[in-house]
This record gives sequence, structure tokens and C-alpha cells, in this order.
Amino acid sequence: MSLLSVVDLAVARGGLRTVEGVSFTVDAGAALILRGPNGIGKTTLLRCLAGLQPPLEGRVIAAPDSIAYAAHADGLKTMLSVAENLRFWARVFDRDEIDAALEAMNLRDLAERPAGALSAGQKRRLGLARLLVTGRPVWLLDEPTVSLDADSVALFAAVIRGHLAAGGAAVMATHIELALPEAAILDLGGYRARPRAAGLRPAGFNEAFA
Amino acid sequence: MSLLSVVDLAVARGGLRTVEGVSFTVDAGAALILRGPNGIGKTTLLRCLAGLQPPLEGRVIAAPDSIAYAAHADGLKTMLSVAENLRFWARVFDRDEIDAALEAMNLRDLAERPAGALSAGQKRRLGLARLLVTGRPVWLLDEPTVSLDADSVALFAAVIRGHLAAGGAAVMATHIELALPEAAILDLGGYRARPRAAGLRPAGFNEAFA
Amino acid sequence: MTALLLRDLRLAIRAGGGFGLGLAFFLILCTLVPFGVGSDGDILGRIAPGILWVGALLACLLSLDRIFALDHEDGSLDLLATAPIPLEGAVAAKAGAHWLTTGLPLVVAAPLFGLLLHLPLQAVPNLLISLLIGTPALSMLGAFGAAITVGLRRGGLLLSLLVLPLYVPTLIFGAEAVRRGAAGMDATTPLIFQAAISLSTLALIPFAAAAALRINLR
Amino acid sequence: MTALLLRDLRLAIRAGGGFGLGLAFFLILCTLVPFGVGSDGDILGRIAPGILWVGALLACLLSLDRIFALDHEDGSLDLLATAPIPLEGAVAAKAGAHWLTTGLPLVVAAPLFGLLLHLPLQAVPNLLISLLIGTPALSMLGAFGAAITVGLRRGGLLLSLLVLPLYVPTLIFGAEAVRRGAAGMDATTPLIFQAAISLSTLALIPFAAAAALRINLR
Amino acid sequence: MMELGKYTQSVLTAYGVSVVAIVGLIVQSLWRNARARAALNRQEQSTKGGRDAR
Amino acid sequence: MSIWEYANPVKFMRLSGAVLPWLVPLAAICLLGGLIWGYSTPPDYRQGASVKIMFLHVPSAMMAINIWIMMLVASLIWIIRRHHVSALAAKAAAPIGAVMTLIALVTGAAWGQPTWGTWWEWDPRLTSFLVLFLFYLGYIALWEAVENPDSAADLTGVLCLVGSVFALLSRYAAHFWTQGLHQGSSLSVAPGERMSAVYRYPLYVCMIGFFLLFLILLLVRTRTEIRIRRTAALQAREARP
Ligand code: HEM
Ligand SMILES: Nc1ncnc2c1ncn2[C@@H]1O[C@H](COP(=O)(O)OP(=O)(O)OP(=O)(O)O)[C@@H](O)[C@H]1O
Ligand SMILES: Nc1ncnc2c1ncn2[C@@H]1O[C@H](COP(=O)(O)OP(=O)(O)OP(=O)(O)O)[C@@H](O)[C@H]1O
Ligand SMILES: [Mg+2]
Ligand SMILES: [Mg+2]
Repeated sequence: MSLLSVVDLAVARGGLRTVEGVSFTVDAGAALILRGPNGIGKTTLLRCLAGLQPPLEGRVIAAPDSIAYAAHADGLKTMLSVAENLRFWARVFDRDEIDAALEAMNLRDLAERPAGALSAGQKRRLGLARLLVTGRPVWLLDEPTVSLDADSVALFAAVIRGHLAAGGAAVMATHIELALPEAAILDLGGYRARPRAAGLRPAGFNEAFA
Repeated sequence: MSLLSVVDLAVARGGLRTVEGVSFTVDAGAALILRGPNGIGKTTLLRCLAGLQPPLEGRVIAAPDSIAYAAHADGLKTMLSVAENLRFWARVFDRDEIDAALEAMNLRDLAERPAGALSAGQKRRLGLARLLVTGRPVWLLDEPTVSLDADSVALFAAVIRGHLAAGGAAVMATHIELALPEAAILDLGGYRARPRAAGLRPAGFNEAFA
Repeated sequence: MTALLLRDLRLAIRAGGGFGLGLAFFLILCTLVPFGVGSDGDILGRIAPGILWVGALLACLLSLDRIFALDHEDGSLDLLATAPIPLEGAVAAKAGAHWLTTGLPLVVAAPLFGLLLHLPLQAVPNLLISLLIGTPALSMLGAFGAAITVGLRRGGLLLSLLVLPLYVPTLIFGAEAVRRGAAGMDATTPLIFQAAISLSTLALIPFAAAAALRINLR
Repeated sequence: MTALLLRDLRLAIRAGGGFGLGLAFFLILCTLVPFGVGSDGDILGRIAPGILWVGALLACLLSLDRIFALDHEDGSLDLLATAPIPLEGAVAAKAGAHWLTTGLPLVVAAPLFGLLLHLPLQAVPNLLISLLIGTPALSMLGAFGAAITVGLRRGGLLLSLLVLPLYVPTLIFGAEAVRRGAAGMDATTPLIFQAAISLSTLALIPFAAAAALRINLR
Repeated sequence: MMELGKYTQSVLTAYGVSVVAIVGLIVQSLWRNARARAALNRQEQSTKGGRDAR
Repeated sequence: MSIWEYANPVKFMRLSGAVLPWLVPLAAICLLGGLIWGYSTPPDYRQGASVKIMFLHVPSAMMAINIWIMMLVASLIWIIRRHHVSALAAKAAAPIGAVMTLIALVTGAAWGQPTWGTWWEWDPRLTSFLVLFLFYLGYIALWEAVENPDSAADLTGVLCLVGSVFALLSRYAAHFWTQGLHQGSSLSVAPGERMSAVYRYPLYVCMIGFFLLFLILLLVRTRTEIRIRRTAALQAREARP
């Protein structure tokens, strides 16, 4: 069963299309890793999949309310404790179990610390734990392992494996090796957008006037 | 000739000491890589070396005005163009050459773009280019390669090598391989601070009242 | 939505006296004004309705950046926009939290400040009613302004330039109601107008604010 | 330091009419006050000195977060602190840029706003002089407040609580000078006091602000 | 010059300010337009892909 | 050929370039002629020489309102039909509207000086004009502040819609707030009394002159905006890796 499929997608950033003609399908239990040089449009593509920006062309097909997005920024409130941060997101997604998530990302010892007093890698772990409390099947991850040490990367890989085994799916943008040999890899380098053909809808002022 | 030496240093964060007893020396032309799990205190140590926080114990010996620090955040003004950002820092450090820095980090094409319109990796490249315009011999780098693609990491390694060859030095905190085999490695894992012995100066309220 | 409301309230309280700050600002304003205009009780009494209302606007204004800017910076807003809460609901919850921390304490404490400024006693009921009706509209319009300027990092001045003109009708009717109260006149008309403006603001502005947020997150 | 001053000015201008925003805010305030207190020219004329001065404080206040907060968030402040400029010099440069973008335009445009508020013509020279002397102190005190609160993400209210009390002496002498001007009296004494306050503020506060910054960066 | 009597001040203010404002607006518009045109020409010179010259 | 065709930048540049040379002399004749004619009218028996201000005040006041309405229409066209030139036209119109409002305010104030005895009176008509001026300022400031032109167009569009409603509300509120000194609408100096032809015809010419001036400035400024956008677009295309 395919949880997310993308058909001939084109996305734009800053009024210019970045990648186009992207098509893929992610089935339950599968992971896809997006690669490509800096600035090719990985972040833009993920934001489009998450519904934060409309696709310029093509379609994104996913069940409603099936997608959880983890951006560069972790969305933590520095004044709230680790547990409070997680509990808030759990409640937003209509759930109330956070212990499993704390356990999985090895945050139990830090549960009562204010999120502002965490180091870069600890913050990132908390950001990833958030995904576990959403209960959503499709995870979109933008450079998830930034700042993580080797142990935490392994922890993260284990969490991803668990999620896939439970019938979930994941799409990740990353520059480094993730220790997930089972994941498919899509290099966006080949989908770099060409200048807009006449007739096509302009992505914004920059394309309309160029 | 040693550009930076650290003697029996202890640093504290959030009122608790993080690492202690750290000693090392970095000579001209040498690089040191700090390693250690998340939260051990790499960022804290670097901030102390940069003079942003006083050492709790021990000493940092470096010539005045010899240190340039590059933090997690790149200190970019989103409204200014790439060239304007660099030129500002150049002027602050009493220099006015920015072309070499633009060239070295492959930013020439992006020079007129507002920094806010860069992708994560492009921003990071600009942040690293800033080091080149400071003209300072000792570079302190906190996770410099975050978000960089493979090509950019190679570029960065080349820049570091050039800096070392010109008699500079670098101290870097990182979790990933940097393709700098000549660099010495210091694992902070062994310097984790023990509970404060009586008699020692407390790091803050947290230790004074514990 | 309740979760969001509660979180925002908790954050306001953690951040150092959420409820108190607005009041303290108001108190300072009420002390500064006599320094500025002189301490003649008669004049003070006549300008009191205006000062109280303008003070309410400003207290509201100064806390507006809390509504969305912090959430935008730390990335929560992106995540909220992909959460199962409709964005309109999120806007309403956040404006509600803002009102509870700035508007409501003001309404409660307004009679006291009126006393400081020699406001005639018979104007107090009208003051209370008009603030109670009007401040929710202030919070909601403020949320709209905050949604438009989210991501623009240029201080409160632009925000106030956008928001304050929207406050004009509320201010006029509110101050007029208090003034009529002070003069012993009937104030039903301005209060009704004010209620109408507040109700339509509360009903329609969340959609405009959510649209602005979506544009800014794009 | 010149580089820093120029950069801050350029940022203020890029950010959309650095010079204009303060003025626009002032204009709004001068419009809102009559809505609040009524359109009676006589009363307006009597409270005009106070309103103008309180307006100057508020315009200053609303733009304070520009001074350090943005630089702290994007990390520039850390980098500036390790740069060869002494932190005291950086504080002075930033306060200077703030004054040039908020204080100065206000001084220039104040007579016009006086007209709107029916300020008697003979008070205008005193208004100009007192604003010219006083606003630099407002910017510098504001920089101090901004330095203390940098890194606390709780909106402008806390900042205004800290800063407004520091503004009181300047406000009192400034408004008094204008009021004396309006009444045709001699205003040398308040102006001298004000000048003394401003000078000592400019001389000493940069050190306090730099110390506060160092503590916050630690 | 016409005799304006006690209205001299207000009439002259009105005409003076209006003329200054209108001329100022016209000059600013033309100046900005000229600058934009020059910048565009420069840009099109350097881009060898300008499809239509404006 | 429908009006939407002109929302295409190329077509717009061509058409406006062709029309401008004809408009400029026409506007110059109407504006200068009207103002000179108006300035040389004889003093009114009640208002004396101050009627001369009318030839500036009334056209500018009318343009101030009409330009906002035009911006509202342009914003709607942008939001609904996504025609880029339409958004730029709204942006280009705002400073013209602000200046017109300013002229109306200043000339009104100058008119009020002899009539009411003060330069400024908090009359509802004048007050609602001041509020309109504030809305113009906010709109312009928002365009300036947003870097991304696509977001800027959308955000200012939303602001224009909401602002229009509140500008209207403010106008009614201001009328409620105090009784006015300003006379009512219609081309009459006092209610019920038709303005004599001596003043009416030069006034008409001035109105036409102001409208043509607005049209010219609008076209020029829109052309400027298009050029700026095109420059930025070419730069962006070049910089894209
Ligand atoms: C700042 C002050 C003023 C503003 C903003 C203002 C605004 C306006 C506006 C908007 C109109 C056009 C009304 C319409 O045609 O719908 C107008 C017309 C007019 N105003 Fe003023 N006004 C001001 C001061 C004055 C003063 C002091 C006088 C003189 C007594 C005056 C006399 C007139 C006259 C005679 C008309 C033309 C009659 C008409 O078309 O309605 N205005 N004013
Ligand atoms: N706010 C913006 N305005 C204009 N252009 C932008 C903006 N943000 C990004 N871009 C541009 O859009 C393109 C795609 O950016 P995106 O962030 O999607 O790249 P990415 O693949 O995620 O790169 P990275 O690996 O560096 O994170 C880049 O060329 C970038 O310069
Ligand atoms: N603001 C703060 N207040 C209190 N404690 C803090 C604060 N910031 C960090 N800490 C704690 O100080 C310790 C050291 O943090 P530091 O940021 O130096 O770690 P790090 O080695 O850089 O880790 P990482 O690899 O995750 O970046 C951590 O245990 C962290 O939880
Ligand atoms: Mg990215
Ligand atoms: Mg770190």
C-alpha cells in the first residue's frame, strides 16, 4: 500500500522553480532518502509535501492527516521542560502518551530540564522525539541528524526502523550516511528545473518577468 | 610556536561544570578536533576559548586579538547581500578584501543575493567565509560542516588546509569526519567533570547550593 | 486548540508574570501621564477616559509580538500549520491567550486606574463594559497584524503602524461611551456599535489572519 | 564602530523606512489621543506637551528591540563580542544608530505634531530644544534596557517596565520645559537639568550596558 | 501677483505646499524610473538571454 | 481583446509607452491651465480669496479617495486572477494616493485657518482623512518591508481588503464622534446653494488635470516597478546554480 505518492511535481522557492518532474512513491515500511547539492531544493520539496506551500505543478497524493514534518528548527519552547514540550505536541495530535518517545530518544534523564538548557544535540533529540508522539504514518525529515553524535545517530536509526516496521514510512533529506541501508535513495541533482517553458504558469514575479 | 594553549581548564554551563582538567596546545599549522557525545561541553569550551565566558579554573593562553570564533549561528543579516555581510565583518576587523573569501567558499555567484534567500548550506558557506576576512590566526569552529554537501565539505577542508599552511591554527568541534587526517583529535569524554570537590570555587548557584 | 491556549498561557506566565506585565505597563503609563500633563485633577479627570483607552491599546500593542513571532522563529509555527488544528482555530486560540493575559487583567484593574486619574465614579460601569466588549477585538486585530508581519524582523513600529489604524473605530466608540458615562449621559449607542464591531471582528478576522500566516509560511 | 553604525543605519533603512516608521507612529499617536480625550482644542493644547513627550518615549520604546535582540538571535552579537571593537563602543554605535532613526526624525517633525495637538506656538522652540537634548538619553537608556533583556524572549512589555521608570526624570524636565514655554515662562532650569541628565547618561550608561551584555552572552 | 488680502498666508501656503508636493512626486517618479531603466539595461547587457528588450 | 491582456507585462509596457506621450501634454494643459484659471478667479463674496484653495483641495481630496478604491480593485484582481501587473499597479498607486491625501490635508488646513480660525481642527471629515493617510502609510510600509515580492503582493492585498473596511468604519465612527464643521458633499459651497459657474468650470478642469496627473504617474511608476522586477528576475535567474 502506498502512503505517499508524488506525480510529476515541480516546486518553487523565491519565485523560481527549483526541481521539477519529480515522481516517486513511498510504500508502508519504506524509507526514501533525498540527496543533492546545497540549494537544489530539498527543503523546498519537503515543505511542499508537508502542505506548507502549494505545488507549482503535479500532485502530492497522501491520506489527509497522515504526514508529520520535522524541519530544521525543532519548534521547542525554551521555557518549557522537555516533558512539557512533548506533552503539548502529543495533545495537539490528540494523544497523551509521551513516555515511549522519551524512552526511545534517551531523554528520560532530561525530562524535567527546560528545553533552553539543552545542548545542540539534545535539542535535536527532543525534536525527533516529537515525531513519535504525532502518531502519523508518514514522516518528513529535513537533515534529521544534524548535531547528533554517533550514539544518537544509531538511536535515531533504530527509531526509524521501528517506525517502518510498524507500517510507517519516511522521507529524509540529508547529506550524511544514515546507517539505513534498506532506504531507497533519490538524487535530486537530475531534476534541476530548466528555465520555464512558455505557456507554463509562472512560479512568481521572478518567473513572470524573466 | 604555540598559538593557543590551555592549561587545566574547567568550564561551566548553566551553573554546573561540564568538563574539567582539559589541557592542550595548538601550534601554528596544526588543527585540533574536539569530539565527545552530545552535551559533554564542546560548545561551552569553545565559547570559553573565544573569551565569551570566563574559565572556572585553569588558564587560556593566546595572544590578544588572535582568535576568530564561528558559532552554530552564522550571524548573517538576512536583509543584506552576501557581499555586504562579508564587507561589514571585514571592516569590523579592519580589512577590506572580500574577494578572496568569496572565491574560496564558492560564493561569487551568490554575492548579490540577500543572505535571507540562501539555502541552509549556502548560509553556512557564507558563515565560514567570514572567518577568512577576519585575518586572525586561530579559528574556533563549532560544528562547521553542518548542512554542507560533500563538495562544500571538500571546499571547507581545502580552506582549512590553506589556513594552516599560512601559519594559522584551528580548533573544531564536530561529530562527523572532516577529511582532515592531519588533525589531532581530543575526545572530551574523558574529561567529564566530577561533582565539585569541597574547597573549589562553585560554578554558580547550582553548585554553591548542591 | 485548548492545548494551544493552555500552552500559550503557561508560556506567558513562565516568561515572567504574564498577567502582571500588562498591568504594570498600564500602571506606569498612568503615572507618567500626570508627570507629562501636569497634576491638575480637573483636566486629568476629563482626559482620563482617553488615557485609559489609549493605554489599553498600547499595552495590547507592546505584547503583540508574542503572538506569532516567537513561534515563527523557533519553528513551532511551521509545525502547528501541519498539525490537525485548523490554522483559523490556532489564530483564535492565540488571540484568546493574548486577551486573557493582557485584556482581561486590564478590565479587572481599570477602575483602580480610573481612580488614579480622577475619573468620575459614575463613568466606571461604562468603562468596565466598554473595555470588556472592546479588548477582545483589540487582541484579534493585533493577531491579524502580527500574522501579517510575522517573519519580518523589524521591531514593533511597523506592526503598530499597521494595527493602530485598525483600532480607531473601537477606540472612538469606547472612549465616547466612557465620556458619556462621566457626563451622566446615555451610552447605549456607542456600546452597541462597539459590540457590533467586536463581534464581526471576532467572526471574520481569524480567516484573514490565517490567510496571512499561510502566505508567510509559504 | 563606524562600520557598525553604518550597517545598523543601512539595516534600518532596508527594513522599510527606518526614518519614517518612528514618525508614522508618532502621527498615529497624535491622531489617537484626540479620539480618546475628545476634540476640544483647549484641553488638547494643555495636555499637548505631555502627550508629545510621552509619544517620544513610546516611539523610542517600540523600536528598542531592534538594538540588540536581532543581533543576539542571529548570532552576530557573539561574533561582535569577539571582534576588535570594544563592547562599549558597539553599544554606543548601536544607540547612536537608534537615535538617528527614531530620535532625530522626531525632533525635526515635532513642531508639526504640536500643531495637530494645538500646542501654543510660543512653546515650539522649547519643544525642539528639550527633545534635542532629551532623546539621545532615551536611546542610550533604551540600549541599556535592551542589553539587560537581550535573550529573554518575552516581548516588549518587560523591556518597557524596566526602561520607562528610567525615563521619568527626562520626561519630567522635558515636559516641564515645554509647559513653561507654552505659558511664556523661562525654562532654563528644567533644560539645564535635562542636559545634565543626558550628558551623564551618555557618558556612563555604555559601560553598564556593555557589562549587561557580557553577562547575557556568558 | 494678485491681491489676496488677509488670505495671503493661507492661499500661498496651500499653493506652495501643493506645488512642492506634486513636483516632488513627479521628480521622484521620473528619477526612480530612470534608475530602474538604467539598472535593467545594465542587467540585460550582462545577461545574454534577455528575450525581449524593455 | 479583453482588459486582462494588459495585465501581461510586455503588453502593458508597449501600451503605456504608446499612450504616455499623448497624455503628458494633455495633463499639463489641464492641470496648469485649470490651476491658473482657478487662481485668477475673483474673490468670493463670503470666502474672499480663500476660494482659490478649492481648486487644489477638492480635486486632491477626491483623488485621495478614488486612488484607494482603485488600489482595492487592483488588489482584488491580483488576489482573484493573479495578474502580476495589477499588484504592481496597486503598489505604484499608493504613494500617489498618499501625496494626494497630504495635499488635501494641507490645503484643507490652510483653508480652515481663515475660515475656522485655526490651522487644525478635529473635524470628522478632516480626521477621517488623517486616518486614510495612516492607512496609506501602513500599506506603503508593508510593501517596503516584505522582501519576497510574491508574499508582499499577497500580504498587501489582504491588508488593503481589511483596511478598506476599517477605513470606512473609521469614517462613520469619526462622524459619530463629533459634529463636523466641514460642509457636506456635492459641488456647493454651502448646502443647497449651487456654486457659481465662475468657480465650477475651472474646478472641473482641475479635476480632469488631477486625474490625468494621477494616470501618468501611475503608468510611469508601474513601468518602474516592472523594470525593477525584471531586473531582479534576471539577476535571480543568473544566480540560480
Ligand atoms: C485638512 C482639512 C480638510 C480635509 C481633509 C478636507 C477634506 C475634503 C474632502 C474629502 C472633500 C471632497 C468631498 C467630496 O466631494 O466628496 C472636500 C471638499 C471640500 N472642502 Fe474640505 N477638507 C478640509 C478642510 C476644509 C476647509 C477648512 C474648508 C473650508 C471651509 C473646506 C471646504 C471644502 C469645500 C468647499 C469642498 C468642496 C465641496 C464638496 O465637493 O463637497 N475643506 N474636503
Ligand atoms: N527565502 C528565499 N528566497 C529566495 N530564494 C530562496 C529562499 N530560500 C532558499 N532559496 C533558494 O532556493 C533554492 C532551494 O533552497 P532549499 O533550501 O530548498 O535548498 P536545499 O536543497 O534544502 O539546500 P541545503 O542542502 O543547503 O539545505 C536555493 O537555491 C536557495 O538559494
Ligand atoms: N543555557 C543553558 N543552561 C543550562 N545548561 C545548559 C545550557 N546550555 C547547555 N547546557 C548544558 O550544558 C552542557 C554542555 O552543553 P554544550 O552545549 O557545551 O554541549 P556540546 O558538547 O556542545 O553538545 P552538542 O554536541 O549536543 O552540541 C549540556 O549538558 C547542556 O545540557
Ligand atoms: Mg535545506
Ligand atoms: Mg554544541
